[in-house]
Amino acid sequence: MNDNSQNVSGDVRIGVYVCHCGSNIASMVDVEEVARWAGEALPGVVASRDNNFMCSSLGQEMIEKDIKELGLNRVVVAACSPHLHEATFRNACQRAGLNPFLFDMVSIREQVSWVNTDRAVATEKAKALISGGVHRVAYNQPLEPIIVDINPNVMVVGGGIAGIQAALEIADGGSHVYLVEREPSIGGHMAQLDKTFPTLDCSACILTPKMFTAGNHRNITLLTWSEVEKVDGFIGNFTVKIRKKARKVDTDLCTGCGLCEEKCPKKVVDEVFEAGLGYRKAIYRPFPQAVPKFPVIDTENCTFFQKGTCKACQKFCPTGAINFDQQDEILTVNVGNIILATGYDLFDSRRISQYGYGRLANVFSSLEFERLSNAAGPTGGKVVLRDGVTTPQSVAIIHCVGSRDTNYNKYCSSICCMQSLKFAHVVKERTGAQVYDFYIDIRTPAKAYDEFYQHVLEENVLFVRGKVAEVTDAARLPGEEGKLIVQVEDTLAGKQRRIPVDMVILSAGLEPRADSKEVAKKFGISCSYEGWFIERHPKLDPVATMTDGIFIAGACQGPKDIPAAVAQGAAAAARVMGLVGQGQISLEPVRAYVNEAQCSGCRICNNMCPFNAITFHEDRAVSEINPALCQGCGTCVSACPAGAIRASHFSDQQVMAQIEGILMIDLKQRELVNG
Amino acid sequence: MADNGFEPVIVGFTCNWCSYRAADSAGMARIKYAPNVRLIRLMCSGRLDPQFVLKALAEGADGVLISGCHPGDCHYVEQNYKTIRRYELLKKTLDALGIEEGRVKLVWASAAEGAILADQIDQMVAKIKSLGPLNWKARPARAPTGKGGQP
Amino acid sequence: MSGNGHGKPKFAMYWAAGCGGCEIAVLNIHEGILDLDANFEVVFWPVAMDAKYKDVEAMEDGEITLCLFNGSIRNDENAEMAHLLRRKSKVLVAFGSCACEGCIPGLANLYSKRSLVETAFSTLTTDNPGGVLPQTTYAAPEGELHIPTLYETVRTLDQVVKVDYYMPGCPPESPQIMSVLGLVIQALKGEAQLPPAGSVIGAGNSTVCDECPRPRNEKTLTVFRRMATFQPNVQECLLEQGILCSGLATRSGCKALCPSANMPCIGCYGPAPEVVDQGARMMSAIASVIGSNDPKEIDKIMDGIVDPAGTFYRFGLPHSLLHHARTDG
Amino acid sequence: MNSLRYSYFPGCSLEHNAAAYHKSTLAVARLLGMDFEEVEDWNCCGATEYISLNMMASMALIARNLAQAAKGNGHNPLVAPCSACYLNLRKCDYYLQANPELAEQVNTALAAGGLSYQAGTVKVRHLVDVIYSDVGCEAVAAHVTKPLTGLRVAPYYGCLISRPRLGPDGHDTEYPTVLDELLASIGATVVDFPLKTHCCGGHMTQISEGTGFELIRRLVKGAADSGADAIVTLCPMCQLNLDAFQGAMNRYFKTSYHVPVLYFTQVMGLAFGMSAQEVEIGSELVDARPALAKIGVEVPPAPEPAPKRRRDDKSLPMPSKKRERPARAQEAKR
Repeated sequence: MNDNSQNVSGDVRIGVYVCHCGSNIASMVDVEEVARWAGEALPGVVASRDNNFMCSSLGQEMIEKDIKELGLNRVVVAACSPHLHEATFRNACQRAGLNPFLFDMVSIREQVSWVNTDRAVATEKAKALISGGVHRVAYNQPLEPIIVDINPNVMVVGGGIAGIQAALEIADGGSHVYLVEREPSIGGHMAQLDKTFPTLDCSACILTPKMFTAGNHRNITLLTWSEVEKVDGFIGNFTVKIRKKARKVDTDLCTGCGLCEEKCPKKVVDEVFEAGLGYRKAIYRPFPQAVPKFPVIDTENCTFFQKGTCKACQKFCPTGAINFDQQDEILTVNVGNIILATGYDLFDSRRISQYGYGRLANVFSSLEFERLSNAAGPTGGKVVLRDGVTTPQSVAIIHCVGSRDTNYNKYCSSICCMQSLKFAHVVKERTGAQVYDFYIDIRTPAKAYDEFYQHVLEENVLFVRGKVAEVTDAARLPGEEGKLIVQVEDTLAGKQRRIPVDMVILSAGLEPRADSKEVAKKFGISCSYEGWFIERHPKLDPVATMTDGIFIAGACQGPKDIPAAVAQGAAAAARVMGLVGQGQISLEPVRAYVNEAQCSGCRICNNMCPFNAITFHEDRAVSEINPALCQGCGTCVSACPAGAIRASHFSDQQVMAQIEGILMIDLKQRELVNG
Repeated sequence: MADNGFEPVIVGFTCNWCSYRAADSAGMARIKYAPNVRLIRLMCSGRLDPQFVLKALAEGADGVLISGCHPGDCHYVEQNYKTIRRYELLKKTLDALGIEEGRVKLVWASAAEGAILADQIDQMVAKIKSLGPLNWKARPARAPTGKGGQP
Repeated sequence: MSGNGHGKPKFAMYWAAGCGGCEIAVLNIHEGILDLDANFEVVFWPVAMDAKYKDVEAMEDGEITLCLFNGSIRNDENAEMAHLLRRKSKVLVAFGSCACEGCIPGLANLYSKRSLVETAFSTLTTDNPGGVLPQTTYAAPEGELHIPTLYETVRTLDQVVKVDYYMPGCPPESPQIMSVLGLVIQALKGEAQLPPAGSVIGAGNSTVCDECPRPRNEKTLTVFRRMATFQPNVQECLLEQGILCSGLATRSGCKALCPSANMPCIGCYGPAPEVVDQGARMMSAIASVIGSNDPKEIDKIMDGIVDPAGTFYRFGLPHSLLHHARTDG
Repeated sequence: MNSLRYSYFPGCSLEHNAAAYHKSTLAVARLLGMDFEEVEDWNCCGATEYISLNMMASMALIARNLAQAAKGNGHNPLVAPCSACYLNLRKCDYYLQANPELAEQVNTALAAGGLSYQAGTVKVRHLVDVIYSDVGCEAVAAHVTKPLTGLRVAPYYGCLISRPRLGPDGHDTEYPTVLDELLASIGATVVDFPLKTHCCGGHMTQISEGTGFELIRRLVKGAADSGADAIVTLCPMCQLNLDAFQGAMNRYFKTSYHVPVLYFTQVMGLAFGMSAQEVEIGSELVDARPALAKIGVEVPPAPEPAPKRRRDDKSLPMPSKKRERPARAQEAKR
């Protein structure tokens, strides 16, 4: 009745290999004793050996030899964490003709020798864990990788510099790219910047050629003013629904002459591109070099859409491109891989109320300052106070606003030090004002960054190490009247300082996009607590995600500067092109599957899967799992009340046997129940 | 309450992406913690079938640790919320079956939180030491051998 | 019912700790009972005919061809008979939920023996002024008398002796009994083959939902309701209406009788194949579709599940992984 | 609206120097339909430095109040108008929750008086928080009959209510606006007062006069610079420092600031149409009459204090300043 007690089919012949890891394991675990014991006490073990380094070629050859000579059909290696060497030993098994999934690994280094202080206790724990592994492996089944074809088309979401770079690399490589951007133009945050550190090249000068190329590449379909609605499918075969929002401008007719913008009577504060520091019209392109060149009508502010009259743009448009009746369109595209490069949001400095942003006129956010100092910005690049005319005589730049602060974000936003140094330089250059930089630590680790810092130091910018307590207009001392006073503890001098200045720039941190969690859900990837997308491995797989076929690049993964974002865009593109080049891919066969005969169609599992791998067939009243979509988490397996869903490589039998094994109950005298 | 040499055995279920890696990080950082927990790797805490917990308790474990990624951080997007739901119901049922709260514990640990996992394990071991052995295997009452006495 | 059966295969049926419903279910096969009589010699069936234990003891080992054993093992008499019938029977069938799973008597495993006895003999409604508790031995003038000794816990038949087949249900449905008897008769004639030992017979291989006519949807539960206070819609899945219907975790075979009568399945056919612990499965499935991610709110929703142990283990506590509750007795 | 039933902890200040706060609080609360039930037999809130000498004893002292409150209507929030009382009570509850060992010791102490307290039972809240959150600005505005139109006020919170973060849930601790909004709702012109959470000097006037006066000067100057007619506060300690020491501070710095300091409940009372006496205007030392005259509030002149009798030849001599140590004691010491 109890299927768990079912016997393993056939003759199980297990080889156990216990690693010394030099002295890493052997100094705390009696490895020889463990190996001897495993050979004698554990069921099904026909060979049990120890070796100084199992991962060495000698160690691996030992396994291969035993498989061939002793006819082993299961292998257990007790050594380091499987996250280090599982692949190594699986390969060894495969070389000897044993299905790699008939191998299991037990961690007696990370979980035993490195965390214990008593040799006897550690040795016992090692035995228990190995017993668990041996009991489990008896139920391991041979598995074959899952092969799927890759559609060569690719979608890139986000038209900032990371997305543009990724799209260009892929398009140059010959695959077709759908580049989807939410705003009317590609360019992202980089298009808003004035200069780029540390070389101080003009941001627009280096970005616009790339934007132009992306806009005109034959392999790139540019979908601006568009958003992804829904993603279905799996690596190699995604189906994506994209909402192309109505521009109210017929792009086939529009020449991008800009007359409509000129004639539009409605002026609106531009909260996006101008960061609230400038104006745009109700029909607008965010900036003159916008790609594509077509404007959009902001229907919430357009006089015609709000009041029903005006139509100035339509009257003046020389090509009749204005189309007030245009509706949103839903496009469906098929792609094999997706790169997310959705960028970041700037930390809202209003949240740190003591810095006065939003209350004190001459406190500026970093993006505001970028626009202020940008030659194409609202002041034509003149650095002035909010009155629009006065040149500041003294400027304070506050680092780490909203970063490295337990009240807001604990992480370092990584770009703010260099950005602040750049601001200091620009202020000096444009105004000659005295500049104070308030920092916690200066972090300038990349190429030519620290040299830039030294250069700014030489420009006589004054650096005060300390977290600013407040920015206030409450004058206390002579000379403070009419100024903004920066109250700070100078931690190098051990003094409280009050520094009166004309202007304060807050070097605000980077935050995940406000909707990053919904986006992550839409694409079936995971997010950190803050909302940064999580890479597959923080070091060795930085642009892949847990979901096959979905890659991430740029600041959506975490704060980063332009060079890093570009590198990630290119890296993600390379990963995608690698897959496209293969044509097909084999997936790890750790999957759930439904035994249809036992499925009663109760539909408990139907909303268990965030990857939409489970479909219900009304006709047969059974649920089915698409193995290419399934990621193998096993949640539906444990939800299935009928036991109809099974987990390959993590079956109930395997886990139950492992429990019995680590509790070593088979080894004790088992009490048989009898009355 | 007295620590009369009782060393509990705790079965720990870990998620492949967070808590198992947290155990890896604890090891790499050489953080020492109580040896009483023996970990089993699952792909996700969502794979944790209440049967596994009951099995472990029935087969002699004094406690069961369930661990996974922090809510919101699940590597499979949202599966650890299902773990929370199952854990809450399991707790209620175990309570009705006379198994003290604290013997089965849900703990979140990200891959970087080796120290947190180790600390949670230490706390749990201390708690279970104070609760004493569960000893389920010895409990299923046998038939009294002799006749006589109360029914 | 006997008399002309010599030379025919021998049939026995025994009623241990249970309600007797299984016995009625067998009689409920109507004319089918004549087939039984035609093909078997009934040698031991206390409810239907007079027989003594010593008659069974006198039989050869393995003399009884088919023994349907119903009821769980509550006391030493039940156990003694289980051992005896095991020895004397070729095919021993755990017949009905009590023998298979422990069933309703198995709910006693939520309490200690001591508290059960005390409750039974000392509640306010018990007329027992002297507080007398029954003794298992009594020295009467005629000699020492014994009554069976209660065990600490209720056990299933297979926790006491080896069982050849399991036939679940409280009671097993009559058509299923007919078909099993028919199969055995055919097998005895060499016209059919019996399933492998240890199999579940007279039941389906999926769950009650498979036989339930109600349409089903994706589930998200935010409230639990009790039948006493709620009239469920006949057209909708009971669980989706918040009624704790165990059909999804219960082996099929009953033709979804209860849900068809607008009552929830209570789980008498035991766990589905591959499932070890019916209660754990039910818990996991229900919890998985609770419509909240907030522990506090989840807890509040689950407060609607009155008596979780009794609900999820209504039929299967003795056969579950934990077998019993932890009691102070 | 929620039922507005609260336990009420006046604290020692409200019985003495802040009697105006007490009186106006009760008057305003009654009008707003808030039901305050004074905690029975309350004792010192523990607003001393004793906490750093003996944590257990000081917490037991404070917890006795919580236990008393819990004994009555423990489910009602406990309202303290005094920021120090509020902070101490809330801090104590927080510490007891965070430290079960301390809670056990404290309960052992409480048991001697037949009391016990389960940490977390009583929700401690400040008066301004309950008026703002439970009554709400709209309801407050609805009661206004004489809006304070034209009166420029500087809202002053002080430090105890805003920091540490145990403070009112969800309110900005660095630049709170609760009081600003309340004052605006009764028609006052609220000036942007950047010093609103800065230090009032605390006990500094008693320890280091110069330091204390400087802290007071900053606040008074700040309010005067912003053109405020009055500072409106919610803390007896702040009121005391800014009001009672404003004269001394002026003499110290040779300045001549004159900014009256009122409790928010006093100005709310005025806006609700109460008379100056009802909210005890006139008890302040920096005369509020000129400011209030701006909005037409008439304040009766304070009664002339009875003239002190000068010493004359009928008076008896004072004891001498220095007392000679008795010779015998000195001997013995040697």
